[in-house]
Amino acid sequence: MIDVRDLRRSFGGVTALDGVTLAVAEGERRAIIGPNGAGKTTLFNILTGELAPTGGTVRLAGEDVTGRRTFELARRGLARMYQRNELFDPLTARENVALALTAKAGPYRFGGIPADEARAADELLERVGLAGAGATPARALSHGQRRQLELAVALATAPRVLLLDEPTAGMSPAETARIVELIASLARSLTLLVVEHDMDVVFRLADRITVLHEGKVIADGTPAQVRGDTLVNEVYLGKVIGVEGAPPPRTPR
Amino acid sequence: MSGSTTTNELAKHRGYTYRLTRRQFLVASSAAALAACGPAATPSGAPATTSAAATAGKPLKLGILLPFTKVYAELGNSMKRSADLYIKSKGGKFANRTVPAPIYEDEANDPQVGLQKTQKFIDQDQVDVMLGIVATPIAYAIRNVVDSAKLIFIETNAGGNALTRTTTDCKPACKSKYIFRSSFSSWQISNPIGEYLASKKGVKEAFTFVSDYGFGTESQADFTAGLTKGGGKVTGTLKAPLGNNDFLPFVTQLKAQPTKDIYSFFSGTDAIGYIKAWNQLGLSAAGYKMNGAGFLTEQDVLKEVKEQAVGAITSLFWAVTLDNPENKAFTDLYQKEYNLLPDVFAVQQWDGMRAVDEALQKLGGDTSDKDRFIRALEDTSFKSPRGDFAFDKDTHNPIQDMYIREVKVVGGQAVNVISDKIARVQDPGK
Amino acid sequence: MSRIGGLRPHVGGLRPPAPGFVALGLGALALVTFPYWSRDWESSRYATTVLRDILVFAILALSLDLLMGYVGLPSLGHAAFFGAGAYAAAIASQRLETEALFVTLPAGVLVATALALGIGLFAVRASGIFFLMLTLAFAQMVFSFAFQATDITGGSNGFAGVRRPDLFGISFSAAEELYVLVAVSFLATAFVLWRITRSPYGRTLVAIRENERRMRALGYDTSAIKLSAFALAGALAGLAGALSAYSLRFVSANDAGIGTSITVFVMVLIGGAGTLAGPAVGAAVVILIERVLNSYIPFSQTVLGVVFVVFVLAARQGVVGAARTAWARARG
Amino acid sequence: MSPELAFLQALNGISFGALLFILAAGLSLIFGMMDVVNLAHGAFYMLGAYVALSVVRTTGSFWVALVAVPLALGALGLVVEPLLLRRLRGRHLDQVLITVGVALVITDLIRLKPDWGAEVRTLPPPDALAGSIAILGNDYPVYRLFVIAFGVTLALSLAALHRRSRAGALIRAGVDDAQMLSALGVDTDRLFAVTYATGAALAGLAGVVAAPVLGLQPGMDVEALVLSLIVVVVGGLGTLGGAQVGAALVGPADTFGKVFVPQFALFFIFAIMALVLLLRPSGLLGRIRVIR
Repeated sequence: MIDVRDLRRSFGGVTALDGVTLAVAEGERRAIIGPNGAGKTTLFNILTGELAPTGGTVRLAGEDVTGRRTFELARRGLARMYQRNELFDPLTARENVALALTAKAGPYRFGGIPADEARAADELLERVGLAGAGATPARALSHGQRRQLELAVALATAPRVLLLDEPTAGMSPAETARIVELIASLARSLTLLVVEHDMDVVFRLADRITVLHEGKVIADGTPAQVRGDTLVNEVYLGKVIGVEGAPPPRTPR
Repeated sequence: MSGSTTTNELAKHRGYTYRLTRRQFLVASSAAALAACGPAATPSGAPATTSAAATAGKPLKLGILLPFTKVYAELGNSMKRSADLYIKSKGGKFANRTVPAPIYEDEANDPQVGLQKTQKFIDQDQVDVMLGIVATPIAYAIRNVVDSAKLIFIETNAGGNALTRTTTDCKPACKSKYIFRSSFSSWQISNPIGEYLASKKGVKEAFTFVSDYGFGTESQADFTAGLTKGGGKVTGTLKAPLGNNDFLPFVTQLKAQPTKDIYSFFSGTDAIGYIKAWNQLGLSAAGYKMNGAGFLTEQDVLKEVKEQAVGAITSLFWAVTLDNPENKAFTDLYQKEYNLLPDVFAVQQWDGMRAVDEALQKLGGDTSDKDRFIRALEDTSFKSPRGDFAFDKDTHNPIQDMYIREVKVVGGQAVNVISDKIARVQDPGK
Repeated sequence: MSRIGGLRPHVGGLRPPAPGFVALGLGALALVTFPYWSRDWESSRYATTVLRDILVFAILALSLDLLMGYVGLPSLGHAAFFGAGAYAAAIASQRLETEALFVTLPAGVLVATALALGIGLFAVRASGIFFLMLTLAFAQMVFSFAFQATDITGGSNGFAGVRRPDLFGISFSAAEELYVLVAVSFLATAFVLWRITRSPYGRTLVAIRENERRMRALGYDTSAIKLSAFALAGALAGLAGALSAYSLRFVSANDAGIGTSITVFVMVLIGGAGTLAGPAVGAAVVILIERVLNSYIPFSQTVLGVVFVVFVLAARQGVVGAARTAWARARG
Repeated sequence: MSPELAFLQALNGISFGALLFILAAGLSLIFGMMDVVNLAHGAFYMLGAYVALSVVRTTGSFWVALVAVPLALGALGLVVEPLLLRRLRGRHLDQVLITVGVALVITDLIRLKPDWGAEVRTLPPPDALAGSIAILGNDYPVYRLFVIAFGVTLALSLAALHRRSRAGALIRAGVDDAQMLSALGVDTDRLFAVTYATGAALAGLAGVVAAPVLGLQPGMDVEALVLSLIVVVVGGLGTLGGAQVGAALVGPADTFGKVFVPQFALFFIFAIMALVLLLRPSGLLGRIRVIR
């Protein structure tokens, strides 16, 4: 489904990605881990088209989409759940979802707002556990609820691939458990790509794990293989356990 | 510098809604309607229609539209002083009509504003006579409004030829039975000097450099016609945009072409910028001679450039040093009242007021019959500070003498000294 | 907590005419027939002219509000399209020797739209303050072209003698009939925008204002949508320009100048960006300050400046926005 | 066009470019540091020119004005920023709108002040710089050479302040994360007030230096604002270097526009801007990421 070959990206002198190659099959659930500054967010930004790569190619379901813009990728079934909540604050939860639902129908519709749209939105809200919250403005929801709404909005575009950027960041253990179960319960036809620091979540969700370090892939395999890989332990697991919950890297300016 | 702003601060505020309930729309639109009718509710002074009976004794309402803001504000103030002084000098009465303080409005150098204020004079104030307007574009803009409202209007500055001529389908403007002019037409201050330089001063070749707008282009064409008639030839032309910020590039080009006699039309800041650049690049020393229409070296410019303009030859129908009894009396009266020297704009406004006054004397103050009022104005002629003044019967443009002036330093002050006179100059327009 | 910003999705189709709609209809009728029922007032004709100009500027303010209030694109160069519409209508009626409304008005609207598309291509890719600066600079470009292209636009002399239109025999040359044309156009514009802001397209615009990055991630080509809104706003501004040309029978470069852009920006802000009634109220307030107050005090521009600062500081949602919040709070 | 004429016109272009930089410096500083387009920039420039006129009238010295006027405008900036802009911290667009109101008030008050009023005036350059000197056998105004020298020194000193000094770094950081900066014990309020005051002072300085060339008349504020905007937009937003590059390009280009296309001189300067934006959407050195 996703085929990345020799992807490069540098900001001035700093090389963020130094030849990353990655293949994710359809329906597979891939986790990407690595210390801060390993290039995870840069990779995500390139995959979603918000950043143009300086080298290498990206293929989505066989089609070369290198350098395509965000909305072109979105229309090809690539959805993203952001690390920081990116919602339409004054709009109600139902409207947030409705906007994603009707994205395919296009914006240039000048009639009234169709009635069935509300029903479809409510169904999705129910799916993510926000049954009664349809009429509440997004800004009025709790942090956990906003993450659930974030997921509902991502699912509303009926994606083929879902990129999850640290879905459990800043969540309480109870909220983390609920969101992880939600993600786990997603249809197996949906390909998942997850960036996550919390190793329990990684091992719970991932079929395979890719480990990034200083812009390069240093390991790629099943959770068991990666857990046993000496290089990974020395470079990554050794360091991370010591520094739990380090602040996420800032998007380069 | 933060990256591209994703959400926009403008709309992120509480109580910010973008849909409209029926009630709000109703409240707002009726509020807008009522707010606008505010002025209507206030009763205005004069009765709606003037009675056909003699209007003797009824106050004569004057509406004067002048610039009190933007770039020509100084001219507006000077003309207001002159208008007020004239009324005061006549003890506030023209013939048997008392003349209350005129209604002044600001043309703000914007044709839209000029139109709105003229409409106010017509609908709201219902003035008997309108005077004023400095900028030609505004005079052209209100021409149709004044003509269709049959409002007698004395143009006291704007010199665009079209205002007092017949033009093809009245573009950009054309003469009107109700419009008179007490100032000049650009032809009058540009053509005679062309003919004079060629025939009397032996100028065989001239180069023209003017301000790139309606007035400047007209003056360039009229000068060229005059020079050619006198046997001379214009070797080239150059234009600088109105309100040009840097004259060096243009004056450098002047110095790079051979023709020594330069004719220019600039006024206000452009005239100042041009004369300073002329001086900085030493054109006089290099044998170039500056000629132009009177406004190039009028008081508002001379007080800033002073002796830098020495030697400039210009043509205008007046100069502060013009020695005739009327000019002496006017200059003394003006200086006594405001301790300022009057400028040509003050003279134009003064003569405009005088024309109305003279016409009222003939009519015994009865302005009820517009056509008789117009004929009275057409027959008006008097001794003005500029010399003999009379209206051309069919174009309503003034017939007046033109003076050739040269800037000299007299008593430590740079002044336009009169060196010659061209009598009874009449605009060729029909 | 008062309802904030949510688009209340009303179920399709209009409900039976509630009393509000009847009142709205009467209000609109009163507005359109103003010159006739006020004829016997002393300065009815002057009031008609002032109200006509308020409505022309209200249309312009509504079109800017679509950009400023809904899509969140603050433009300080909106007069460029107002001027373009005015010139196009005037030149069309001159060059094609016709007064037909269905020729000159569309000409004004189309030229303004084309100009909006041209400038929009540059401008919509930027946002916030950079967008503001670009629109200001491009509008000055239109102003200087109008000021210097003497043989097309009449240059600094302006374009005099614009012929008032007629439509299938109805002549709009009389002040009353022209007023009706302006009032009807205002109501039509308000209705169109009222429909648009409640449609999915309107909701999309608001969502782009709220979070353009998210909208792109959902598959919306936000640059194209912003360009469409920019062109639509340009078209309506062109309509206002054409109506202004008919009203004053004159077009000058100042119509596309920075002064007009700032005036209409102040109108939308004082009235209430993001509301439909706001721009109309703002137009009335500013024109009354600029025109009526100006005849009585010399420092009317200072008053306008101070009022504007107060609104930016204290009542950022403008008259209508503040009234709506107070009304909602009063209703509890 | 003889080489001598070409050289003279080039000199005209460079001096006009230097003038544009002096004009735009204040706007660029405030925008680069505070993410605010100070639309009162033209009004501050105009006020500076008229204050200079009064100072020259009373003290008879241009140089006194050159020092006094920036201080006066800086003081005004120290009042305007805390009084109006501070209340809108973080709401950059509202801060821009406030400056529109400030501009409307200042320009109207200048018109109303008796001895300033609306008369057309000029600020005489100091006697030392009033004359002309011969260059390639042609007289050339000394003052225009002074403008070039002044512009270059101003550019160098601002660049030094901007890059190397602690204040420059602090201000740039402040724009991004005022809370974090104040958490480090830096008084951001004072910092932004000083920045705005410096921008206003630079506008005043431009008023003194540019007035002898551009003259004093109503409408000079809009002209100065538009010219500064073009320079900042062309040069690229967010960097002070942008204004230098912008002025260096726009100045000569505008002058040659006046030479080759005089009938469209006004329009030509915008055509340059549009061309630059076509090639580089965020200006020559712009750092604003324009949406892909």
